[in-house]
Amino acid sequence: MSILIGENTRLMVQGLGRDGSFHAGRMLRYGTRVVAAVHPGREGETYDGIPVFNTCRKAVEKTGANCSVIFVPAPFAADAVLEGAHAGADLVVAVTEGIPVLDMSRVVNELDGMGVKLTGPNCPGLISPGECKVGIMPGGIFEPGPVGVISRSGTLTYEIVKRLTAAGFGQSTAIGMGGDPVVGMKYRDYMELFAEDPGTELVVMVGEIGGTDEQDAAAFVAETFHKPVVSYIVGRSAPPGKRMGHAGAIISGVESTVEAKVEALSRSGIPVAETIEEIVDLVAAGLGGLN
Amino acid sequence: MSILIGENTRLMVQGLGRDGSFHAGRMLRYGTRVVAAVHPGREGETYDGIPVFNTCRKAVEKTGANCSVIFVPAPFAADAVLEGAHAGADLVVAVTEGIPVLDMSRVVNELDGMGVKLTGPNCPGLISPGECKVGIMPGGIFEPGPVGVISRSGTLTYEIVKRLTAAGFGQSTAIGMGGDPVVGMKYRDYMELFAEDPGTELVVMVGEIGGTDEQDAAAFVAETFHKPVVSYIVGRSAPPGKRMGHAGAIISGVESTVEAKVEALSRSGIPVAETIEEIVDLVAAGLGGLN
Amino acid sequence: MKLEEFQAKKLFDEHGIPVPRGRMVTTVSGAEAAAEELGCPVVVKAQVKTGGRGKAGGVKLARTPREAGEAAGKILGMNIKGFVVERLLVDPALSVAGEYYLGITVDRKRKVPVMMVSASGGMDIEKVAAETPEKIFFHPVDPHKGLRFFEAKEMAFKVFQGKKNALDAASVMVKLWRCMNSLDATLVEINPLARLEDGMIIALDAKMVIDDNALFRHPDLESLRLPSPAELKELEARKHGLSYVRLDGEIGCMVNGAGLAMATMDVIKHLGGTPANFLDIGGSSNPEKVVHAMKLLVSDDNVKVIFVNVFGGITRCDDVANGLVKAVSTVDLKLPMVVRLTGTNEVEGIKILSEHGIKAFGDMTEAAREAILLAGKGGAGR
Amino acid sequence: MKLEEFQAKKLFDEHGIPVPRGRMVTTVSGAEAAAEELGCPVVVKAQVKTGGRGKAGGVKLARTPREAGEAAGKILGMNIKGFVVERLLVDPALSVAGEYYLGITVDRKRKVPVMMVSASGGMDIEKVAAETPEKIFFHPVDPHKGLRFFEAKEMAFKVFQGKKNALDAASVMVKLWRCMNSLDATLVEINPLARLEDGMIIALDAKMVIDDNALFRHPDLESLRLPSPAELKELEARKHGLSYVRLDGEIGCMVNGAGLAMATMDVIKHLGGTPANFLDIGGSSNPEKVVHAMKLLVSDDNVKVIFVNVFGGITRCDDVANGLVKAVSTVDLKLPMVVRLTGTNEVEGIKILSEHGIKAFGDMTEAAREAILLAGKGGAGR
Repeated sequence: MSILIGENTRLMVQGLGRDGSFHAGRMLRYGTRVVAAVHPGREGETYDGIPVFNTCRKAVEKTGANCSVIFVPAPFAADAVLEGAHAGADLVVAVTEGIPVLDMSRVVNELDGMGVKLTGPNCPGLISPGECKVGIMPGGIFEPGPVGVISRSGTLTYEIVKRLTAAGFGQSTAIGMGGDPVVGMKYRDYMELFAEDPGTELVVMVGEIGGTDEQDAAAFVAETFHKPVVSYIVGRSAPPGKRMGHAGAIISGVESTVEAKVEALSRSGIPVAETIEEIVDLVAAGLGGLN
Repeated sequence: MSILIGENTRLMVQGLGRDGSFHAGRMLRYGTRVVAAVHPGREGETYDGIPVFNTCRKAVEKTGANCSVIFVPAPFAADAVLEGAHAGADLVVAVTEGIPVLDMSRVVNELDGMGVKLTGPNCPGLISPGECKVGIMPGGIFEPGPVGVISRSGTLTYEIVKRLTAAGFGQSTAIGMGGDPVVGMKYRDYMELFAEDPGTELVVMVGEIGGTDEQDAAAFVAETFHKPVVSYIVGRSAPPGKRMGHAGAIISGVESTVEAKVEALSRSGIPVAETIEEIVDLVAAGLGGLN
Repeated sequence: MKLEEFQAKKLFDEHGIPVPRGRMVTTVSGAEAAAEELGCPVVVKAQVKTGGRGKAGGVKLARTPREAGEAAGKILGMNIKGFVVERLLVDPALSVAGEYYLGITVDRKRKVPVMMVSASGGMDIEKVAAETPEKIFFHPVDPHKGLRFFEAKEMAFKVFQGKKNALDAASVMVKLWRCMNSLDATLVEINPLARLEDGMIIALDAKMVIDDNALFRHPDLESLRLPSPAELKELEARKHGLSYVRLDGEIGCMVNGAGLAMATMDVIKHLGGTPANFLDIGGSSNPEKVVHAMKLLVSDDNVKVIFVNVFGGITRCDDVANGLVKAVSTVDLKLPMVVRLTGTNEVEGIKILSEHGIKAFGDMTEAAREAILLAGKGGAGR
Repeated sequence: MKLEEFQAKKLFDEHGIPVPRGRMVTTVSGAEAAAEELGCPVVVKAQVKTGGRGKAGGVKLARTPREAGEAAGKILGMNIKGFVVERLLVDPALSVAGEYYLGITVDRKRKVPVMMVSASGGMDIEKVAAETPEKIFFHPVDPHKGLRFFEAKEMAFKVFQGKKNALDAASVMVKLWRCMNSLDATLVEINPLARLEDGMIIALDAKMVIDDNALFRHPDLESLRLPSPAELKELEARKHGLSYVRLDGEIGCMVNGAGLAMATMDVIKHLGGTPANFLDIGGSSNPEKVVHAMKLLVSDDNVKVIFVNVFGGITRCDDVANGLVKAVSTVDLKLPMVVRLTGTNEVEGIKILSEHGIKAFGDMTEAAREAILLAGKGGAGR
């Protein structure tokens, strides 16, 4: 079982550049139903057997695509997200890195108003092992299983998932939510979905220094999330950002250090791993506690 | 009985300039519950017994105002409409003339999204005779009665209402919807409300050359409006606009001449008066036919 | 405020829309020099704020500077739908491979700007709209979010062939919207938007109307006003808060409110008279306005009788009466005048008039009959 | 891209926000001349891209041009939180009647820009936020509709007394938002926004951060980049697609992905080592990147061992291996190197390394232990 993506996902790939075309093939071979690609001027062609269209609207009309993944270069990526959403995608996954933050603020708000879900930008995407991959993760390290994974990072997620898989803990769905200041869904949005997913028995939450998403998630878990959650936060030895102005500090109201996050998580009853190795132990304990 | 405004209307007046202050007093004396005035820098004062506030938000908080009328000068009027709506007015009446059309396009769309009703701009407002007046009409010519009046014009409405009143046909609510290219509610919006109002037995629709509002209203009446409607259209001898570009003609798709409107109305079974005098006869016939 | 083609093209250019590098000239020698400078062939185009210029002979191709001068000689001074040609645009003649239509205007019904695009550009787009409406694509523009590139792209791929053409056209669409929005235009139109043989997408014509009500935000645009003599009079009226359009009849009308003004003209015509103008003195009570309005009416030689029709609302009848008394003496009125006065402060107004020997009617139809009767006696008072 | 005060003030000024008419200078004599020209008293202010400048002695009042020169002499060359002062802003000293705080930044949580206003302006606004948060008013800005005047007015009347002050402040708010939006800033801040004794509302300080990702839309702003030596190195890294921040440790890290890079630093520290830097080589497979990254690491004298930690995803291990082989020979690497390589094309990558005598670890913790061990032997290889 899984959330957001699975057997019913009909994916269109926006942007057949170097990365887009490479990963279109990878996703296809992983088993994802990649039904369309969108690249202006190439309508009528096929790529790796996938029909190509000039616009998302045409792609959705002709193929019934309901999900989109964005590989369009940063200056055009915000527009591409809107195009996918307005054409009819229920979920847009923006892999692209480097989109201006005010563009994303506008896009995220517009998608919220439309009821379209967004993962990313600047993210590795999502994978429901054995069922469907929408993004750029190396599929081989994932296995189906009961653990939901939500992370702000890409390669760190792989690091953790590899250990989980090696220890016999497969994943229901693993998500890289993206590392930008403004992203679509966050921990608590995914947790709401994991709460309803019978295939997910435990959630691993991988956080990092900066922002207060982890604190918000901790509060949400304490209030309404009834499955075990295990956490890991990186950035203890990260260099402090040379901060400019006070607005950021005023707005968050709380500290965005690792210590502050760990404290909030602990207060909400979420165990926090000290090391990557310890994550596996906590997962084992969490799942063991269920039986 | 009436629509939109009545005993439950709690009015705030935005803009205590020359016109705003004059008409605040006139509305008050007509019997309207003018509960607040909004004029930056004058909070704490009263005008004609009406408490003045710096902002609509404060006015609504302190007085429970639920309706607003705008006398703010044109360059600031669109912003004033938004202020009234966001502060909590359910109905905003914009008397101000000369608001830029793209501003109004933005405002009307925003108010639609919020579910706030707008009459005007560039309109004389609304009156439910004997109950409430929100606008600038001379109250003396109106009498309570069964006739709803919707017009794109101000003084022409007075001309017609004076004759209706003289002939013994009072009004439920009379509305000047405004003469600008983009206005809030239009004929059919008001007719939907008149349809539900037990106090309204017949509607007089006063139109003029330009646009296709009358045709739209005619179609609506033919389909779903079951009370008698009487119409009058001015502008037969108006100078033809020296039109520039084709976009307007392409967009409307139909002619906006008096003849085209009269034809559409007649096709929908709505009698059209040839002269102002004839309106009274048609109303008499329409109401007579009811008994 | 309507702009002439050369002005609109300059603004389009400033917003990144490709336009030909033409020259505006006002003389035959200027046209010859422009043709010399630009290189022939050129197109010599009358600058008038109305459509139908091509059919009226206001656009001519010239293969030599001398031909450009000849064309200019023919077009300058031409009267096109009431506009006398004073200015010409000399544009290089380009090799056109395809003509498209692109326009954005505010749709009264949808209440938002709507973009229209068609592969059937050129002269007869209204005919296309009437006969084959499926050839025109419409796209409403969210006035807050603006026209986005993906929307333009969707439209462009319906109408333009090939990646480069479609993306270039989409870019023009987005820039045209930005031009409209940033300058508060109520209409921007390119007809034809041409595809040249070298593959370029370019605006061969340009129409633009700026929202008069938004000029306070664009004081620099005010200098673009190039009124024709008729417009000059309307503009002068506008300055005094009056809305005036001259017609050819005999009865000079002064009314408060556009709807009542039209109703007044209609009743005059219905009863067999001819209105000399549309004149709305608007909704304020300033006696000076009445004086200005009277001056405007008597400046028209066709006018044989003055017909004042006021229904007081915001406008107070006593103010109008005072204004009329002042106006009559100021302009030394020799023409007969019929006054209808009712509404707010009616009693006071009528008293003022009668003290100065001016009779007032209560009913507009009766008053109109009297005005027509006096007009029939034709200039007797002159 | 962080701007210095004098740059931000210029951009604020271009957007209609009142700022003092100061001069940027780089020398003592320049400061004296500026004070002479502006008229004394003046304020001499260090231009550094960090807060806490005032407390560090980087802002001085001068009553004469000579004092201005003396102040400049003291401040130039000062090291404020790692920034060496090279530029000064000489501003006229104004008579301040009240100090307010005004800032807009993008709120990660609300996902929109949020404006903050407080009557408690001046140095300690973060203390105000922590201790008396009710003194700060927040207003989220709809990123499509922008900050409207009525919203600014509502905020202004909460904080400013009197019609003129409130409306002037509201106008500054709207202009500050427009400045932020039109230049793609992620932060704009005025602290203090001052009310002068003559009643004027004016920005006495200005902070602004431009979104690096949006600079493609503002090529003209690129010239405002005035990097400090440390920033220059980070900037050079950025040009090659690398994200680099120097620290003071011994183990030079090269990692793909920011999260894994932080985890690598954490594990080093957890095991008793000290990371020399944060270095994210990002997610592409270009071997040249690895070479540049290696050059960056060996340019730091503190580094005693190189630790490469790569988990292939988009990044392919064989590409990284090829890059490492090339890098080792290019920079003639004398330092010990520990490589951990796993993920996409792992087998191919490890084969390439072993052919060149480089051992690769599979587990990052093991690899980190080895790196710390080698660092302990300290520069033995040098």
